Amino acid sequence: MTNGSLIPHNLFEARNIVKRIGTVVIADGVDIQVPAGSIVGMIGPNGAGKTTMLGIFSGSVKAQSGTVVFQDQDVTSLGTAKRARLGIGRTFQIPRPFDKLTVFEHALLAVQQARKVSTSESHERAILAIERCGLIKLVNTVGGDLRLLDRKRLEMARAVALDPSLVLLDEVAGGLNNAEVGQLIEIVLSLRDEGISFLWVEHVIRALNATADRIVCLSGGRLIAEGSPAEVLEHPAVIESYFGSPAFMSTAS
Amino acid sequence: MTMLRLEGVTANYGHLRALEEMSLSLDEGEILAVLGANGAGKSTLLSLISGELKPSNGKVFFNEVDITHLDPYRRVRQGIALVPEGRHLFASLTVEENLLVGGSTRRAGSWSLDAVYELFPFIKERRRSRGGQLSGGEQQAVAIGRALMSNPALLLLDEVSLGLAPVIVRDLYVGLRAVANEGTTLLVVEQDLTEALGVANQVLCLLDGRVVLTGSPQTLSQSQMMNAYFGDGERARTPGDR
Amino acid sequence: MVWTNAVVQGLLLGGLYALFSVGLSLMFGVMRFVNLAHGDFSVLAAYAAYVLVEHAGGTPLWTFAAVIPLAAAVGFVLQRFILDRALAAGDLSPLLVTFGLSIVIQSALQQGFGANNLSLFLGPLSYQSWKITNTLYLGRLEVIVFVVAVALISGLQLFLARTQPGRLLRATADNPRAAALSGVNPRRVRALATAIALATVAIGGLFLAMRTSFTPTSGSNDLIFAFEAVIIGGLGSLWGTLLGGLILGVAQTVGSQINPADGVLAGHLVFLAVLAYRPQGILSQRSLA
Amino acid sequence: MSVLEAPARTAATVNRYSRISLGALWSGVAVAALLVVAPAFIGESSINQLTQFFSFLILAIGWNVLAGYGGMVSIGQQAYLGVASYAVLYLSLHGVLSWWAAPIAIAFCGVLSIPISYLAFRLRGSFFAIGTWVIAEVCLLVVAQIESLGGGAGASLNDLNRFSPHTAGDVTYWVGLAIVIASLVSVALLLRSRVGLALMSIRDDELAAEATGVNVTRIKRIAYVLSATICAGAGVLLILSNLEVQPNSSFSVQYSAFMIFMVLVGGMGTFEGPIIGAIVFYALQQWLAANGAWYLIILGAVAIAVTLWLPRGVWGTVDPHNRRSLVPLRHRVTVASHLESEE
Repeated sequence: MTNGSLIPHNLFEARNIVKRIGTVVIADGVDIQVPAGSIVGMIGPNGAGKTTMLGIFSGSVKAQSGTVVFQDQDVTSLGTAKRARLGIGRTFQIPRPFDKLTVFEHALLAVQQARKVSTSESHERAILAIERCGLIKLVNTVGGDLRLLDRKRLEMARAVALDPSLVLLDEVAGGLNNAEVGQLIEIVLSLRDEGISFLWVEHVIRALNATADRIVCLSGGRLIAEGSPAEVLEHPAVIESYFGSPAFMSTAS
Repeated sequence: MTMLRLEGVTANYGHLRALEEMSLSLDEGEILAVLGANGAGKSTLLSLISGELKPSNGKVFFNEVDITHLDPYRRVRQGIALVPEGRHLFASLTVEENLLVGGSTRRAGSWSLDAVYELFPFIKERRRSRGGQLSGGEQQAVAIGRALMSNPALLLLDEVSLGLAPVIVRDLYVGLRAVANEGTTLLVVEQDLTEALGVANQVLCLLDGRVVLTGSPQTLSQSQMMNAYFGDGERARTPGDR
Repeated sequence: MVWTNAVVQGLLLGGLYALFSVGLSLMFGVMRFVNLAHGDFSVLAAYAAYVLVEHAGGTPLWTFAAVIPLAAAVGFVLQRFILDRALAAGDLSPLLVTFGLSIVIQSALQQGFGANNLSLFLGPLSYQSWKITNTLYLGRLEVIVFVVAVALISGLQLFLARTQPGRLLRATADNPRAAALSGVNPRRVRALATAIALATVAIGGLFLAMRTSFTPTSGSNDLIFAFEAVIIGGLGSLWGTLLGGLILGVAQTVGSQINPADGVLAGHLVFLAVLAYRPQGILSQRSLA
Repeated sequence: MSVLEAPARTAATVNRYSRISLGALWSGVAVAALLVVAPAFIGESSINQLTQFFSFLILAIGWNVLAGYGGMVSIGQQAYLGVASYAVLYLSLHGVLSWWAAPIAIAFCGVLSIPISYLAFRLRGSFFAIGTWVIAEVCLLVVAQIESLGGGAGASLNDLNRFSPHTAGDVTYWVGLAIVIASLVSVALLLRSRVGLALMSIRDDELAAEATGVNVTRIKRIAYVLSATICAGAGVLLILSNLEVQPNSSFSVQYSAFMIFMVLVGGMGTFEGPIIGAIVFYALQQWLAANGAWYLIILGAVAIAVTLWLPRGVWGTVDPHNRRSLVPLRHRVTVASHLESEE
């Protein structure tokens, strides 16, 4: 994805989001844009509220103020299910499969919620989503029987089967080994090439390094850095938010 | 003398393997800082020591007694106290009541209401306020005080600095140094390396559920720790080479 | 004037209902489920008192001394051996187990005592009254029951607010994980909550048996009234529960004044109205006490 | 072009019928056919017993839809049972033959359950359970005040007296059989449909279902209405076979006890569970009925024991992952093997 000379069209925009939980400030006027066809990574130290932000974007968490715009439509007041049907898929940090439904049924459920199509077309779409996420061999396995990597793939397949324009990924690479993260990166890139945009919260930096067009860093309720992966990861404010004051950087080396 | 010892401990969260074949030993009076990215297994390690999570394999010893299957509240009575991430105060109880609940184990020792108020004077004025009405820094101080009220021999701290202003973090660590000076053994999980390394005399880095680096803060270099944090050399790679 | 009388009688009745409710809301606060056999334990206590008086004689008043500790002990054992297990078995399990328990208790009482109406008769105290005006009489027993019930609720409130076991209960209700990490034995706290719940509902059961009567199945109504008082008053506050009990009591007596058959129905309707317009209850607070 | 419109690399066919479910389906049809002609072969008392059994079976099916699939434990479904009984009585008093009144009464309960659901859905978990009970109590107290329907004393259903007891028993039996079949078929069709898949996803994980686009409240309401409608079927059958109603027994919370027992024992959230549970319950009842309250004591104790030690019930233990379903609810995908190897 290149930010050519044209102003990129924003598929998704969150404007001036304010969110406090008790005395903890999660967001204090945060703006985030996801241009169509791009992968935006979100990082931030533990407890910065990244998962809560994804909740605000997907509709499961209410912000105190701010606007969420998707495909030029104000979706701020819509709930999770409605936003999912409009085309915002999401995955959960800790996978939440339906224990007694097969992989195919997971995808089929999503296809059926997203739009009304004939039975045979819905079956085809479900198979496609499963195939894209590399789960076709396990198509008849129930969610409760899957291993971690396959659960993560299932999260992706369920989101992809909604035929979304945007997928919110919550730490899908967490807990996977290097080779598995590599497989996941391939899946995400190929889905991006087919037109799905991503907003990806991740701690496994190398996954974002290999995929993201842009990274934002959330800390203390604000975006303290924004730019290409290299820019953001070298940004002093980012390093400080992860490792404490820069004093450490100089003294310890 | 070894106070805490983990022998080949493996732990899973659901289907997620959080810690693999981990061994660790901690001597009395030591201050250990555990570093690592989210998901590296730091909180899992604390849950294993506090007893909230039971290992699928391996053993946990405290003062050479096998406590692998002991419930958390019994471990508190043995002298292991955890200050959990996110503070977890009793929201409807006052500051003083929170502390009194912490003192319910009646373990012998020098900590009392007055001693805690002396350690963190700023919470004394708020002793009649309910836990839910405190600022983040005050909550963290109360959470530490509540754990101290059980007179722990080993104090576990999970992300003390999380979401707090640097000046407050400094105050809290001043208090923690005083606690350490009393002879309490500390295990600190922290991402604010400055404070953690300032207080620690041992460092342990976790990556993907394994120990990748140990040593003392003086002997370890910044790049060693950065690599241990993000994974070997990955961070140096520039983007765009997909 | 009949209306004043109805309201006053309703308030007297409501104090008793509140006594039924406190245990229900205490157990809910600590364990997040509603004990569906709650009312049946009040009836069980009444039968226990009845048997004691039959065998040992004397006024039923002395049976409080025997029944209250017995009920607390039953609560302790019940929690340890059945409810703790149910809590570990899944979200719906405590509900299903206590419903099963309710059936067992009701049927066992039916088997043992038949379906007859019984009552704990206190002699003259049962019918003597104080005359306030020409149309307003206050039954002595009713007043005593009310005063004792309100005193007990206040005492329980004090216990929760001021004593260490009370604090541990509230701490566990607030945040069970943090309580365990502070060295609080969760099993003991749960057993204490259930012991208190059964002791208070047993007192309520004895009072109700002295004021009116009881049958093996009257526990169902006791449970529903207790539940309604909790919801009307708002969860988590003993004072709210007392207010809820008073409102329910007044609704029932005023309803009966309109049509003798409509008392209970009026209470239900007030409950449903609260549910429709203010589902969080009238005084709602997030914590216990 | 969206991802899901790209050509598939994998050839796959979806089959909904397994050998087990096809076998079960045909056996079911055969059993139904046998039951239809049964009155020609077996005696009146057996027929009446089967009718009795049907009413319990219907209750179990109805409660399972709500609690097993929707995750909502109600102890107030007797509201629909009682209202349906009384609706039949009311219609028969107004000149509608009771058998014809049955479908009207059932439909009426289905419609009634919609506004009630808006009230009941304000409560969750334990509170929902007791809240529905209070609603049932309100129905009881209101019905008991309607003098034209017999008030608190109840009334008899007289319009079937003009038929011989034998004929009346047989027709009622067929009505009951029709309700059983209709209930099973409607539940099976529901579960096979989009709504059913959504319902099963809610049963497994409500939050994830919502994130997958499922309108959770709407789907739960559908389950609630279907459950009410089915329970109404049992109410209709009870008045047709007993030929009398009385508020305290028609609206008795004991029916909730029966429903819970049957579904728990058979296996909550399975299609087969309620059928097994109803058979066990009926057998227990026949065996212990002579012992008065003992049978209820045992019932309660078994319910407690099953909850604690056999939480999946009989069928859930036999088939924990719902793989051997006797009804064709599942989707089996067959992937062409030469293409699969590319993956």
